[in-house]
Amino acid sequence: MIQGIPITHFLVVSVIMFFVGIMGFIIRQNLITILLSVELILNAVVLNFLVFNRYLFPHHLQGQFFGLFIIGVAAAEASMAIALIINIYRRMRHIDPDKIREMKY
Amino acid sequence: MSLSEIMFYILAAVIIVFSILTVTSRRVLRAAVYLLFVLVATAGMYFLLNYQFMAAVQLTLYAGGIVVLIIFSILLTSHISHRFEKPPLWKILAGGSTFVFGTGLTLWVLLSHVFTPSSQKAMEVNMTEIGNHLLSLNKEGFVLPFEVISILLLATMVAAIIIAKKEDNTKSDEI
Amino acid sequence: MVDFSYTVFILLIPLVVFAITGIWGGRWKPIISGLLGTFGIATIFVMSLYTAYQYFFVVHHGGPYKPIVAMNFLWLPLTEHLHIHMGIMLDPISVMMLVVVTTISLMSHWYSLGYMKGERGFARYYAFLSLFTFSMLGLVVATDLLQMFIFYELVGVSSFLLIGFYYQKPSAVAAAKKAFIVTRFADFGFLIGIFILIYYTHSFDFLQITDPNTPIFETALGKTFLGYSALSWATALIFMGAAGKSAMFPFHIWLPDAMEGPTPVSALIHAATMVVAGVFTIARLFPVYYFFTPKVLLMVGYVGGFTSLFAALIAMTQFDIKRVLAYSTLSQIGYMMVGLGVSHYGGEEGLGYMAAMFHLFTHAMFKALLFLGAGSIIHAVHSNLMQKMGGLRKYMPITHITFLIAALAISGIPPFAGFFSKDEILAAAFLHNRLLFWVEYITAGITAFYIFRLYFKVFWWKDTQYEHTPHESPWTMTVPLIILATLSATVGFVPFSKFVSSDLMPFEPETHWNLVIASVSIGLLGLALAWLLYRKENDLPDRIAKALGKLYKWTYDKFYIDEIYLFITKKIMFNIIAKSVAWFDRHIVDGFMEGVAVVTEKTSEKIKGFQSGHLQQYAFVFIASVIIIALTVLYFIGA
Amino acid sequence: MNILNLFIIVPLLTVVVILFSKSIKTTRVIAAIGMTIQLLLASWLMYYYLSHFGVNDLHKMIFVSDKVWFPTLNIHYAVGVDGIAVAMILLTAIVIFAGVFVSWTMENLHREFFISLIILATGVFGFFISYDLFTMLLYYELAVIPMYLLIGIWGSGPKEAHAMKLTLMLMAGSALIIAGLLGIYFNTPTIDGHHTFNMYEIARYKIPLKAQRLFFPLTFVGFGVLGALFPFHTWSPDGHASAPTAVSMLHAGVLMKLGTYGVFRVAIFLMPEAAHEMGWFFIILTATSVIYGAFGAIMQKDLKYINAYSSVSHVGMITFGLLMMNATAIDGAILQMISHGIMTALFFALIGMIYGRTHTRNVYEMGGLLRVIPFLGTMYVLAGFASLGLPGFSGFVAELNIFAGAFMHHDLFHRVATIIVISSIVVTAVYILRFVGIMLMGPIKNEEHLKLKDATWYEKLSTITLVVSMLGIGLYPVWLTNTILGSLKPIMLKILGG
Amino acid sequence: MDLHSIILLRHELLLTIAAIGVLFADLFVPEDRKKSMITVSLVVFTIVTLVGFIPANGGTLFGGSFQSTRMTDFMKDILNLAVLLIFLQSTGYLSKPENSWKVSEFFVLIMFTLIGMDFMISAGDFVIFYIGLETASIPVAGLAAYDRMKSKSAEAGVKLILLSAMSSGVMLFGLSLIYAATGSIYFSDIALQVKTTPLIVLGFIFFLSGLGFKLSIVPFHLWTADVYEGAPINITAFLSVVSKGAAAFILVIILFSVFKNISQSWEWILYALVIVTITIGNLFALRQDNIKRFLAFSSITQVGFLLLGVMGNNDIGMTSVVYFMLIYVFTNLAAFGVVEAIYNASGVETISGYRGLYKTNPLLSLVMMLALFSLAGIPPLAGFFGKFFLFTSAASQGFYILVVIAALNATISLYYYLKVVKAMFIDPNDEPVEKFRSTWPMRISLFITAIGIIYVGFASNIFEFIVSLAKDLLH
Repeated sequence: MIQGIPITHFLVVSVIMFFVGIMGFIIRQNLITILLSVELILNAVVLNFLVFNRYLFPHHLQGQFFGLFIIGVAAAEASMAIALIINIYRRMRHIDPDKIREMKY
Repeated sequence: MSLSEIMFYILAAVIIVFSILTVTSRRVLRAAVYLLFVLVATAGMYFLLNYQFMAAVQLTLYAGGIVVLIIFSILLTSHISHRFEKPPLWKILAGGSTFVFGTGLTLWVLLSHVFTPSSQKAMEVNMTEIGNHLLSLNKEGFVLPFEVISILLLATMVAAIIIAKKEDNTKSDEI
Repeated sequence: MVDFSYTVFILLIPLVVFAITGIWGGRWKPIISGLLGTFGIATIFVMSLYTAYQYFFVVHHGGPYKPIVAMNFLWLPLTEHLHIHMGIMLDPISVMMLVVVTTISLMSHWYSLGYMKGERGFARYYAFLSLFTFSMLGLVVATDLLQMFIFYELVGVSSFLLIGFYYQKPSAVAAAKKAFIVTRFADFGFLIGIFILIYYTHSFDFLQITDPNTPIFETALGKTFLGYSALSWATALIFMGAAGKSAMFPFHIWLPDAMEGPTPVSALIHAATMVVAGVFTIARLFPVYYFFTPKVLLMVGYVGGFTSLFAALIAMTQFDIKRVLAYSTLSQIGYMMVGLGVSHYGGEEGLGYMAAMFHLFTHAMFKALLFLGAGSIIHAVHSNLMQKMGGLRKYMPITHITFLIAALAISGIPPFAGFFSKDEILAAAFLHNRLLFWVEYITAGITAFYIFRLYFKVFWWKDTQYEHTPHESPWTMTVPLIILATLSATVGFVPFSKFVSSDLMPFEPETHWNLVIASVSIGLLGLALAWLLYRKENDLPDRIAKALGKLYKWTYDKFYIDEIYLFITKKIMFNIIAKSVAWFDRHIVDGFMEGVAVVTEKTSEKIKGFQSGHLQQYAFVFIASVIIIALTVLYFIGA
Repeated sequence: MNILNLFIIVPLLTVVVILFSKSIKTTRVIAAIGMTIQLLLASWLMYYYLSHFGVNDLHKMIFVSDKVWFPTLNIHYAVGVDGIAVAMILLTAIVIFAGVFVSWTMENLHREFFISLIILATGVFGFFISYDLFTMLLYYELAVIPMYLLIGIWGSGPKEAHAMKLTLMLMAGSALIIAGLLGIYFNTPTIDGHHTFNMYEIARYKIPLKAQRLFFPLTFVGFGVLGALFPFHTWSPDGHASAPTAVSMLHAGVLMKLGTYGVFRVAIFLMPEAAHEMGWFFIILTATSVIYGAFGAIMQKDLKYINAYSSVSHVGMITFGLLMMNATAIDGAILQMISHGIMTALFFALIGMIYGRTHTRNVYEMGGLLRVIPFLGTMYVLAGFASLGLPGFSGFVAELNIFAGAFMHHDLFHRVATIIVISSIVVTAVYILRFVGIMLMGPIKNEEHLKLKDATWYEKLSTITLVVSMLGIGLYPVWLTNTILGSLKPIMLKILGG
Repeated sequence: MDLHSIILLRHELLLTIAAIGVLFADLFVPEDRKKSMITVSLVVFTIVTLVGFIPANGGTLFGGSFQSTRMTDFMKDILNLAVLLIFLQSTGYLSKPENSWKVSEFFVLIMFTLIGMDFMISAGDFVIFYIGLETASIPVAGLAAYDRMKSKSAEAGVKLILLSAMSSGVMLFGLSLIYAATGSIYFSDIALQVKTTPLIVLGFIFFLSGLGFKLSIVPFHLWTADVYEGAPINITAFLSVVSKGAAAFILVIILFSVFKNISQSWEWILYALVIVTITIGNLFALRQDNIKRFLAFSSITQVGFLLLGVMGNNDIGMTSVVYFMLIYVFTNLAAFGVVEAIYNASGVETISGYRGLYKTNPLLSLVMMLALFSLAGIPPLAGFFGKFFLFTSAASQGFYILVVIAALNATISLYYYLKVVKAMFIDPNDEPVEKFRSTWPMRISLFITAIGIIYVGFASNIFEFIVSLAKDLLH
């Protein structure tokens, strides 16, 4: 833990980052930027875990490892997503989420 | 105000500002770069928190790996100069309101919760410890997730290949 | 003690005959069915006479005539204590009715052999006649009210079947329906009456409830509703049933229409037997009425009196001979009701009771005779209408003479049967209720007038030119006429009060000579008036009718009672209630159920926008839901 | 093996054999043989019951066998019958027997038709033989669902929509039943704390009144939907009108009785306190059904609609009788179940036969048919008489019991309701005679009808079976009432004992 | 690693060996003979499935991270069985020329996914749970886009991966909050610490939404229909049966053991979710013509029913859920099998295209009817039993009104199931799907599912067996 900085300050940062990610997911006009938003979300979560671990339960490393694995999974997720986005681009020549609505109702 | 405090606030500001820029910039490549900044700043946070290993992972895997991957894909799918249209109003309203309410709700809960910082002795986070934990079969050991995630990565690879592989019998695009 | 259990065959034989002719009748020659039926009835006629002999002269010689339950078996247990039995109870009136029913039935069967010859459905006709006979006999020997009710229904349905015998004639169908439905409506009252009785007394056995000293009515008398005791309501409702069967006002409308049936049927059912079932019912329950609900008994009398006058008035104006007779029947049954209504209990006081039964007895003979005679005429002329008749005495002497005897009998001219019974009713009314006496007295005159109007118009009036010269009916028809004429002329001399009385004790009625003279004279007056007006063709009757104007028209149109009924059934029941129920069911009730389906479909269509296919909207819904759920839950856990 | 299981096994075997049938000729013969065996079994069962229990004997369940099925939930496969069930089984056997013969010339997809029909009957038999609530529910729904196919495939008119309406409304009813049964299951305060679906076990305890107040209406309405309880009856006219003849027969004749039987066995028997307390509301509904159905019938044109509304009225009388909560009225109600079952089956059979000849069901297009098809006409008239409650037919006995029992209720409200219900006999007479008059009597309206042929042997067989059953009860009802009243004794103890 | 651990891990190890074995074997098969991999994979997986049935007692490994109980083994067996059926059904599809080069990958990916699920089911901490979950979902996104030449398939893949990433983000955020409040990621430790505080409840709701996404509980379900419609039928079947089954099971475990202390809260949340899930699923299913989309919404409704069992919060509840899953495997796979067979033969995948099917393909129609009736809960088919026990479970906690609502909704669901039946049996059609013969593996799978649909309901011993497993697990 860092002297002088209460845990809540960290949390404000992570929470804002998290919801900015969510917001980005909703408003972006491009699949890749949506993916970027997802990365923000995951990043915020990782930060959360680390902060909690450090401030509240410094005697073990569970939070840290959880964060570690999240990063690993995020990498897999991102690569899968990119493969799929490129696949979409090949099919449709665009990656605009507003137009990827062949299936609905 | 100590150095670490100053560092923290700078990093926090960077994270918040660039997060917002990431999701508002209308040039996709810039957004990716802003994300990179955020990720790097987060790594800085990890340093502050004394998680050097995590910071390193963050920098290599996230900032180095994922973002680069993303940038490649951006280059594949968009023109650099391309600015996309402004999001329609409903998206802005929807996104904005979720942001406001979500942040409000979560922060309200988090800030009203009394966190009691632990007085227990902090565990040394050095590479040996991490290695031990990663290979330990007992509680607090993470060998199993480690193995499973390898399967996950393998599976992702296979899956990505069948998606992305060019087919011989089909006329492929210029990609 | 004589064993009466053989009487069960009196019921069983017609039932078996019905079943046999009903099922196989169509396969063999029609006449076999006719003969089978006739011989069956002849057998039970003999048995009935034997029973009467045994009952009156052997078992209870000289009275008192205690009821005998000849046979009884459990038919349906209603509750632990209340069981419906099917049985045979013999007492003076039921034995009398056995004789009457079998006699008239035999005559009708016999007569029909000629009258119905060559008709399509001859076997069916005889099957139905047997069914009716069975039902009627079952009714008269009933041991309890519910048995009576059951046979009420059965005679109702036999009547329906027989009225509708010519089922391809729309008017016959309509008449049959009308008869059944009107009596059904009355039976509805009857049934409720019975239920009220059961509810308070837990008994519907005749032996129990007709005991004058019975204590079982106490609770029923204690409870009142609208100022009358529960028992009064029960007996009044039972009278409603009786009025329906006996076609008392306002249930009389079915009877004239019922003349659509074959004439022997009219003679049997709608003149002699079934229509007096109501009278019989009141007589059966007489002690209940007299001792516990005298007001209702008085009402019976007034209804009877009104009906008799009312029907007699209408009878004066009708031209269909069977209709005239039908209204005459109404009128005569009214007499019987008056007799019961004014009667007291015991000996001379109970003269009305005895007279009513006596009139029932004699009326059966002469009215059956009138109908069969009318049938004979119709058979010859092929029409029901007086306008198409006239001068028939030359062509049909036997019919003419027998008809005249019957007419004299109904007019109350001595020494014919009607005189004795009617005179006793008048006497009873005179003793106990002057108003009813005057009503009946006037009616007696009108009766003589309309019956002789009929007689003269048919047999005298003018010499009509017939397309086919009418000729006398075959012997199968005339013999019953002669037998009945003999009976009509003679049965008046039966010392009826020796056998039938309100308290089961024989008595000797006084003769009121002044009343005798008065009643004979009013009868003769009516006869004379008819003679004056209708002996020869003239236009006086028409002029009188014109002079009476509206009054005549109203009477001719039967005071528009039919129209009122039509209004109630067609307009209110069908058009207003049934149509609106049908509409309500289709549009409101079913509409609601359909509406649920439609609303579901519509909602489904309306909310399809949620599934827009839009990735980011999905995300928004996801997050928004999470936030909403979180807010709600946090609110509830009181954070 | 328990003899009652034969009632399930025989139809199932029949179904299996029919699967291998090639032509309509073999199919119908197999079906007829199976259902004849079924009828014989049912008759034997009735005979056995009558010969073992006199009027004053203590009536017990017979052929009881109880196998644990799902031990954890204490669900059993429990079969056993009392007199009431025996009577209902006999009814079912009679109607399905007649139904097979009515469908003698069902050419289209004959195997499927007979299989569905027999499965339907199996469900009904199963429902009547079991006394474990779960098993009952299982059979109940089993009986309901083949209706959809039977109406949808072999029906007439707007059959799909009507089949759908019928199925959905009935299944919605069974949704309520499920909740009700579970409520009963969990709220029975058994001594050992083991919940049970065993009806007789549950009957030994008093379900708390608070629970009864919720679950009585649920089960009552749930079963009531199948019993065409106003205002949930609208499936009945449409469904019956569209269904093929045998299905209408079975449905109106037997299936609707499942509803009323359920009302009796589950709602009233297990929760008598609530039935006493809330009965008034349902009495209003049922009395409305009675009158409303009768008036609804008057203005109909389609023969099947007429009979369907008439069924609403008559079946309303059953539930009405049940709600009166005394032995006489309930006895009457059960008699009415049987009586109406046979009578309405006869009606529908005849309507089907007449329709098969005239190709119309509109009464106003027919007339004077009695002359050309005297046998069918006469049978129709007899059915009509039975319907309007003429003595000698079963309907009278039943209605008399219901009315008498209902009128003996000490509460004035009940008696007034009874009077209203009794008035329906007049309305019934009106519409029955009206339509008999229009259709069978009067002059012949359509020259084509002069060429019609009267009944064939199989038509005669099925109608005569039904008429004879009606008369058998109507002329001498004591054998049946003794059976029912005897079996009612223990039930009444529960209902009245509170 | 001793023998005991190997036995405990047998499902996962076998699957790993099988998957990697197939992957390697594929290297040695020439391009033009890839089809033979179908047989190889089928044989291998059949062995895996059969071996899985070898009974063994439970135990924990890795300091509590991996919990194997007889119940989890059984659940894994169910999943194996389901996957085996899907494999059998997919042979026709995979034999198509355009798929021949990626046959092995199909099997391998599904097996990898299955490994993920097995770990998820056996998870003793949230890390394993999370990684298992992701292993079970990321490759599926690739599989959803398996028909990569079809734009629908591509769309399905991208929608699935992005939304699932976001939902797991939300779930992780929730987990982080729970971690903050309890100081552990181990189930057993958390269970002791959980109480009704805003932090935990908020974390729980975030967590639940993530799991709800996998289970497609309304309102987290929106991806379901689109992905089901776009993905190849086998993958749709896999998603709707296997993924969902695993998720439902772990939901039960987590709710019953980890969050037992705040059951007051989650019961009411589930109460609302059940109602909206069933209702919305129904309302959308009503209007569908595409059979896959139709089955998607139907499966949403089925999940709603499944949650009723979860609300029981006792061993009956758990039993009813597992039992229902077992039945659901047979029922839904029967339906998907028929859809697949028809699609492969004629390309028809709309309900209106099924008109008159009974005339040409009676057996398939009958299997479909059995499946639909079982889904609708019509006795004597297994679905009736499954649904009834779910209702029983909810009623055992006194949620009678909920049972009424659910049962009434079951009626609505019957409406649209009957619509399909109507199309097949009643509606006339001039050009019905032509008569065809399906492949032998498909027939075998349909036969097995049909037997399952008919038999499992009556088989009280199966139910009782699950009860004993649930008792083992929960007490």
